[in-house]
Amino acid sequence: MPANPMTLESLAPAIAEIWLIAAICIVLLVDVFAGERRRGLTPTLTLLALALGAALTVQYGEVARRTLLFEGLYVADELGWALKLAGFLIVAVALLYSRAYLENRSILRGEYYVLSLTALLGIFVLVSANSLLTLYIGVELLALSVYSMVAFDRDSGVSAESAMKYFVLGALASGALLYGMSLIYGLTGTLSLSEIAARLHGPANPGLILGLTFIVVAVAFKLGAVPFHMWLPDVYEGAPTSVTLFIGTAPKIAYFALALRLLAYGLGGLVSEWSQMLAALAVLTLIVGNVVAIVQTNLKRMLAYSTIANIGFIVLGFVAGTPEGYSAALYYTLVYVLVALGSFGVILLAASKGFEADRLDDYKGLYQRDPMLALAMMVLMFSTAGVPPFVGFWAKLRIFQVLWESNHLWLVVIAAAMSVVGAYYYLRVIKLMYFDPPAQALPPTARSTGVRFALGLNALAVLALGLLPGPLLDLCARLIHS
Amino acid sequence: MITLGQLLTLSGIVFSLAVAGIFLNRKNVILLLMCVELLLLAANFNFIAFSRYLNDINGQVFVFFILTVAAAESAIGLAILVVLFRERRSINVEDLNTLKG
Amino acid sequence: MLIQVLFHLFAAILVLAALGVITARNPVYSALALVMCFVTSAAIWLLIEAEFLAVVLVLVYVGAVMVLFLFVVMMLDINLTELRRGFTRFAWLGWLTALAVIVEIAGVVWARSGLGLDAHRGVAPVPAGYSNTLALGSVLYTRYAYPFELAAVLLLVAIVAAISLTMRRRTGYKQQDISRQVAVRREDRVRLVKMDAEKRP
Amino acid sequence: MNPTLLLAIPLLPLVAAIVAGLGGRLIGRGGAHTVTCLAVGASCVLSVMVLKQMWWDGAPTYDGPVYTWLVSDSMHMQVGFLIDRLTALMITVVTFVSLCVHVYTIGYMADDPGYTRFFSYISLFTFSMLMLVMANNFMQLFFGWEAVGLVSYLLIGFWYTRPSAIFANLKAFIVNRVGDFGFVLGIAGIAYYTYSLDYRDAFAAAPHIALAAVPLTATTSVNALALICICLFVGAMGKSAQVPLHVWLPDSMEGPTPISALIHAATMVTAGIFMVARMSPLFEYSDSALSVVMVVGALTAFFMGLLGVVNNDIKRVIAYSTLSQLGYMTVALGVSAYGAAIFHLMTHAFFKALLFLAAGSVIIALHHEQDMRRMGGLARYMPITTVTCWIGALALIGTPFFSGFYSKDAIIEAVGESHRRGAGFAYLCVLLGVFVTALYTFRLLFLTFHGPERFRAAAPHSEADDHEGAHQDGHDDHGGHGGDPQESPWVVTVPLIALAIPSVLIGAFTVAPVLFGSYFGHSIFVLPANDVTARVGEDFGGALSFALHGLLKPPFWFAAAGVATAWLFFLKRPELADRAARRFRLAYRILCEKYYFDWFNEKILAALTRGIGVGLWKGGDQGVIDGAMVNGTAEGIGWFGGVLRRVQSGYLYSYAFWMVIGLAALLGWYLTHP
Amino acid sequence: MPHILSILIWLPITAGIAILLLGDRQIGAGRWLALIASLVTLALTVPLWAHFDTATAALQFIEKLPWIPRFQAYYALGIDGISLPLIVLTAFMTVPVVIAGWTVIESRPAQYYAAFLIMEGLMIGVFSASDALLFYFFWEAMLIPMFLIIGIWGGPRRVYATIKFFLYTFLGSVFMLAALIYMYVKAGDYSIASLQALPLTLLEQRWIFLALMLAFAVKVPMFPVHTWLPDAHVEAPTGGSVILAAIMLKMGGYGFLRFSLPIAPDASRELDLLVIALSLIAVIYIGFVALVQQDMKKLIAYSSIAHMGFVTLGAFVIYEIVAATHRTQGAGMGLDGAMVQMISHGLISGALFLCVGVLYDRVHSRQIADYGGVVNTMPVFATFMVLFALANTGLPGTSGFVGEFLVIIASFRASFWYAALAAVTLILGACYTLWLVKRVVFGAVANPKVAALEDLNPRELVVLGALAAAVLLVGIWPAPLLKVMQPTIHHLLTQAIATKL
Repeated sequence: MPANPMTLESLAPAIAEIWLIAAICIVLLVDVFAGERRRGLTPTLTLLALALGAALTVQYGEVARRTLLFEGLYVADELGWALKLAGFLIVAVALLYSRAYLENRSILRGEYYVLSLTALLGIFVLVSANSLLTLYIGVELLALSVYSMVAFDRDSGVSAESAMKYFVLGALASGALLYGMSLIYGLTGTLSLSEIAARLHGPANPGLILGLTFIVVAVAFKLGAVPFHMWLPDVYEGAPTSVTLFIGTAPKIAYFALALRLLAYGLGGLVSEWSQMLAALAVLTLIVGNVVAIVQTNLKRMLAYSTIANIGFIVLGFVAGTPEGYSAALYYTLVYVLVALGSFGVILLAASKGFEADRLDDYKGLYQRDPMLALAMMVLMFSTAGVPPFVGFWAKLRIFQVLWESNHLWLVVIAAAMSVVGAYYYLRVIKLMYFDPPAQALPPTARSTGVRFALGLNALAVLALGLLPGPLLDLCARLIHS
Repeated sequence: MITLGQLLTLSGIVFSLAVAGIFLNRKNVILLLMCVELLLLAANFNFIAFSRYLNDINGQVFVFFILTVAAAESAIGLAILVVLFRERRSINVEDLNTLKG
Repeated sequence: MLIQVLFHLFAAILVLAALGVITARNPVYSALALVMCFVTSAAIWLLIEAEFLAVVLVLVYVGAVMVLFLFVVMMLDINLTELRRGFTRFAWLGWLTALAVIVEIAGVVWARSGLGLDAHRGVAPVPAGYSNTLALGSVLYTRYAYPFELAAVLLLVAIVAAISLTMRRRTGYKQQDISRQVAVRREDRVRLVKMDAEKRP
Repeated sequence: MNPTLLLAIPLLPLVAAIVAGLGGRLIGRGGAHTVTCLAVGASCVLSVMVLKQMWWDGAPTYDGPVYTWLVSDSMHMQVGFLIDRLTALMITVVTFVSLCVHVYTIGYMADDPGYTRFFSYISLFTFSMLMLVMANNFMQLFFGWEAVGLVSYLLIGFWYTRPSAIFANLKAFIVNRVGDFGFVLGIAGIAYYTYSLDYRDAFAAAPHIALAAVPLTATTSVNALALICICLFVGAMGKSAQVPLHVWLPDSMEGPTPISALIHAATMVTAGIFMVARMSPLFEYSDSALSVVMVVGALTAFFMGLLGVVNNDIKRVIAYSTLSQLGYMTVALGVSAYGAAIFHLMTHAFFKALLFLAAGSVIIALHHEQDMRRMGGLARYMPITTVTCWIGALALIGTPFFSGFYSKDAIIEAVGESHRRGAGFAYLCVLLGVFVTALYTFRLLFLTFHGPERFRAAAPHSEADDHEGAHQDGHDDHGGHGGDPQESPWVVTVPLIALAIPSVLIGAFTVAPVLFGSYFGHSIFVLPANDVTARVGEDFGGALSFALHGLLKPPFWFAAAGVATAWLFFLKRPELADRAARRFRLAYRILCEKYYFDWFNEKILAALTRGIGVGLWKGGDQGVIDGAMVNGTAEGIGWFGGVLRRVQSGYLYSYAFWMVIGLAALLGWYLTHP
Repeated sequence: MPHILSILIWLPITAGIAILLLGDRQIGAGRWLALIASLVTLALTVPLWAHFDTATAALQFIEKLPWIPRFQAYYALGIDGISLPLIVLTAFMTVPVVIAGWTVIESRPAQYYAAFLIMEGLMIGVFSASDALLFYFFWEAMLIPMFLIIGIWGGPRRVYATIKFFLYTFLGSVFMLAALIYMYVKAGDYSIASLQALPLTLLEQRWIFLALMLAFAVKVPMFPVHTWLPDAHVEAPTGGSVILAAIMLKMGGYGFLRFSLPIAPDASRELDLLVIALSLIAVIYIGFVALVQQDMKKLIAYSSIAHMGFVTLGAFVIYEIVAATHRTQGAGMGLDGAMVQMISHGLISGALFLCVGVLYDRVHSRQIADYGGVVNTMPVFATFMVLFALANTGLPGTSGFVGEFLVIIASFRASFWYAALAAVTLILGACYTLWLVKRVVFGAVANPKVAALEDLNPRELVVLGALAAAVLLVGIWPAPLLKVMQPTIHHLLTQAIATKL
């Protein structure tokens, strides 16, 4: 371990985390002292903090090349930098979308924002982790924050139920992760991912495979791959929609990073083993996600299964086991997050006090009630279905491409068939919104201009990135290869 | 002398029992939280065993952090449990099935 | 040899206690069995010379976490008869699966080249004057400063979450706010109204 | 020969048709018939000029393109004219008959609301028919072929409110399509072997094609030329109504009478005959194809004639007669007596058009009564019609000196001379056919013009082929009933007379050059070995002696017997006919049911087709493909989703259990499969 | 004419978006904008045709801009003899659609016009893309407006129909995409030319061929993946049916010619009997099915399937011709026939659907049984209807004849039986089409609704008149059409029968 003297300059790449910890303290304190009266202060402050964080990261956080910090526990590279920026952006948008919803349900409390920020910190830690230990702490930081957020609506029984399920299963997965990490640690003698990568070569022994399997299970759980996905629909449905939005977006980046750092970088020597395992999981995930989504009646739950199905594609990117594959998975993840932001944002906007707008039937005739919302939702649904000219198409294309490059014929066939099955339930949403008359008198959708503008931009981004996918594709490739 | 194999086997048994506890238990949510603790204990066992076997302190540092996290985790778990109990007046696992399908 | 005997003794107690945790009919018994698990574990850790963690385990777990558990068990005022354990008819499948996992792990551990390490070798001998606590302490605040800070945040999360989830301010609940009482100013309470003198007739 | 002139022959009627059709409202009724009559008249004059040039001036054959229709893979498909003597004869006949019909129509359709449309149609028909006969290539031939079919379709359904009419026109088109099916295949065969659609190339290649074989299955093959010729002949069978594709022609009588005369007697139905004659250079090299042609023709000639004996609808009797006569022509083609066929075609065109127009005249006089059982004794009221009809009838039965005699006798003799396989049977048929022809022709004459006057009694309609509905819509009702029938106006009688003259004379005048002379020259090709006409012509000593000779030959006696029988059964002792009908009930019934062809087509074939359609639709499309495969897949996935959904039971322990199962499975698999 | 293809693509799309922005409130302006945009697009095809060099098979009007450098994918456009007629057809058919919806579409008219204009641009994009990825991009994007058109403005079972339509086509397309990507991985870029030049083993070709075929067969549609079409047609609004039948089906045929034959020539040769068999089944089986339909649109839809069978037959019979005669002579005729059939079917089926639309607008029924004797009250309409019906039966002198004639002639070179079975369409086509005409157009006035019908208004007259003129023009003088395609077809034939092994 090179003992670098810790200087301020050398800490610059970690500016995001440092600022975030500071921001957490500030927000917490300000919220405590602002009290009940100035309720709007915390959200605004949080958004400001995120914006400032992003600005600081842009200004100071960029690194020319991969460098290790904090005794090698932390890696600063372009990927981390970009993902952190994405994290800032996503969380900011998610919080922006959530505000009215939280207010309507009387859960607009400062703690919510603090927990969001700690979750984001967890994400950052994961994104830049270069040690099993930092990975673990990142995972837990993120997970614990999210568990609490799911249970945040104390007046909701389903929230508590889903939080409990999430918690117990998450702890089980953490246990598996730790167990696997302990074996990997024991058999390689180091916690550092770079070191592990350096020490893993030659044929794998059963001990490593044992550890690897536990780790794969844990990663699969975090991502939501079948059969470790079962928490996901319940949590998506049970959590307050704003939390669903949160869970459905930013953490995906972190779990992508988890898989990348842990499997692709750290355990890169075992790629042939884990890619086989992931292939099996991916097939199951694609099938279960798509097939079960079809029979759902709750939009949040349907989107949960849709998430599972999309996770299947992300996992397929890892199955390829090549940098191209990882960059495809990254691209898919970013695209998915962009679309998920929008989709849940639509639900948030459609909801109002006492009306969750989470049943599919609540979207009947949405076009007539709110054309703009329906249009945005349609764009997002078509994108997820993988229809050009929307960006979801390129994500799927990229996955197919890496699968071909790594000669996975059958995975291509299954993925192709399943994307057709998947198209059905996205079309169903559009059908409800556009082809059906409104069911009954529903409360009007939210009219806040700023949020609607953001949502419009979100949908527009889906289109724009679909028309000109080049830059983002290049960026993803560069990030992985850096 | 205690061999590595013995320690690992022991931890394996504890791990499995903890896991079994989670899915065999159909009544009590608190028990699930306890099983989680047991699970972490098993992992700790492994880390310490390897750490001592390899004579590498890092494993024990890891355990130190696991203990910290576990404490925080049980605090949050219990908090959720309290919320759940307040809403449902029950911590019966079999009652936790309004979300399904 | 003694160590072996002790190890097997503690190991047996640990396994039995773990079984107790998952089979006890009363959550309180489970909690106590869990305490037993931690204590025996701590003993085993002592046997393999990881003293600091053994102590911490007892302090943190037995002293804090388990107390918290028991506290919650008591606080929730759970109807214990309802929580009588009933294994269903598929329980054997669960046990079988657990057994399978044990066999898989043990198989790997004891297989000839299972780990790539000598599973029959014991723990490394410690040099004279070695202090486990010192060794841990010397890296914890230096090399592991970053995770240490993060652990702090983690605990903060636990605090914030626990409070925010469980603390309930009931509506209509009246309370004194001492700081506001103290900080009150005259202008807040008394309004001086200046009125024109009565018009002269 | 001036190509512009030639172009004008078909284009004039086309222009007239367009003018009358699109601008009908603008120019009015008078305008419409003036324009079309003038155009067709001009065409007729031009045609006669062409005929004159070809015949007397000995102008060479004209074979030239008009424009290139398309070029595909270096195969040129052109629109072009081949004008030789055969064509010249045909265009003259066509335009002449057409002109007569145009004029006749002025009177016949005077009160019809579709007057201008009708003129447009018949002009269009003239154009199409001219394109057909003037074609120098198969593409254009097919174009004309289909175009005349189209106009026939439109004209049969002219009174489109009549259910029977629109049924008949559909039937006509579809039956013709069956023929076209073969025709197109024949053309495709020609294109295959010659890589050209021009007659010239096809005819030149015929001897080579005759050596080629078309594989039908892995082991069997047929002679290419035979196949092509039979395919082409299938087309001719459709258009010229040969058994079994004849069924549309009797029904086509639903159209206005001028149409029956023009299209379904004189011109369109002879297109098949013309086509085979035109293709003589091909057919000559395939004996088997010619045998087929001959046998089909013979069957048609005899058996369709028989149907005329029992039918009571005046137009239908003539229609069956047409079928029978077309059979004669076909037989002639089959024995390589192409000239005889064309000759009969020509004479038949005149006398059959005459008969139809006469029948039309009767029908008008009786206010659209077509049932012969409600006629009789009309000779007194309609002298011109009666006389002309007699002339037509005499020509039809082949009375010596009349035009029909020359052509028909030549055919019968040619058949007698032929040694082609099946010629004996054909000879028998055509000979018996003469008797039958005479029988039904005179039955018609006697029932219509002689005997008691039955038209005053409002006899109940009992026959199935009465078309009650047809009379009720008043489209063509010429005023109220009652009063004596009157002779038709001049626009009707003049064409009758105009047609009666050639019906008598044209045979005698033209038999020498057309049949036995060298009129056709190279336009018809006969292998010397097959040249039966030459053998018949060996003892030909001029038209007069030929006719005198005919008095001694069997056909004449057969015809005379037919006339006598008709006199006995239908004029002298009508009860004999009924008794015969009862005595030979089965045969009578078969004849009344027209050999059950219609029954078979409608009850079996159409029902079967619809059954197949419904079966494939409900069973194949909706059942197997949509039901089992498409919706089945969807439902299957939905069902699967329902099952998988139940796995997500909501119970925490089940979730955990699945995770452990997954873990154990992964471990188990990868530890045992390193 | 630089960028004329881009203009052709983006002009309608821009206009569509503009109409969308104008919204339903200013639909008056929106309608005129739609009409003007479609007319201008049509007008722009005139210089396209005029400047098209008929002497070369090379792509013309080429445009190439980098699009996705990472995939070596370009915004590359260029047309040859088989794209040009289809582009003109697309531009031509959109105008009637715009006019036909003028007063009929009452709900969300702005979106209606926008959908059609955007679709026009996308379809032109499909036919002019010279980059496979761009092709696919347009190909798939076009599903969206069509999905909405059927779903929003469709009949009672529109949801079932439109989802079926979407999923069917999506299923096919996804596998085509997989095949394209596979080839990209081997070739290194997406240009159609390099995919065509890519050497492939027989095994690879076979799978690629099947994947491509799935996509194109669904679009064409071929038996047995045709069942979406009747449903989609029946439920779609008139304009939707017209575009569906006139253009979208052609994309399948175009795909076979542009992709399947040149990219997988050996597999095409090997599997040609499969395609031929399916084509012939389409002709006969579907003919029978069409016969018993009770719904006018369904009948025409089935008839479309049967007619499109000639396209696939013509395209694939070339291998059998070469196999049977050991020469290529006459094979081009099959391809010519396929192309002409596509154009002609586009005109005729579009016209027939417009005819049905005319009736539907008045009576609001598509059931044959609800009509009868329409000619009595709508003589002008009846004339058009009969004309188009006859064209549908392949009457010489109409465009319907040319393609079928060429294909039958070409088929005979391969086998007598192919020609014979194909020629069955002469009979069946006449049966179902004319029976339809008999029941709808002819006869006495069947019911008061028919009695109350009004004849064509000038708007409808112009639309049907223009189509009738086109049908007759192509029927009477197809030479210019063939001439435009000649070098391309020849080149395609060379590619198709060359071996890649």
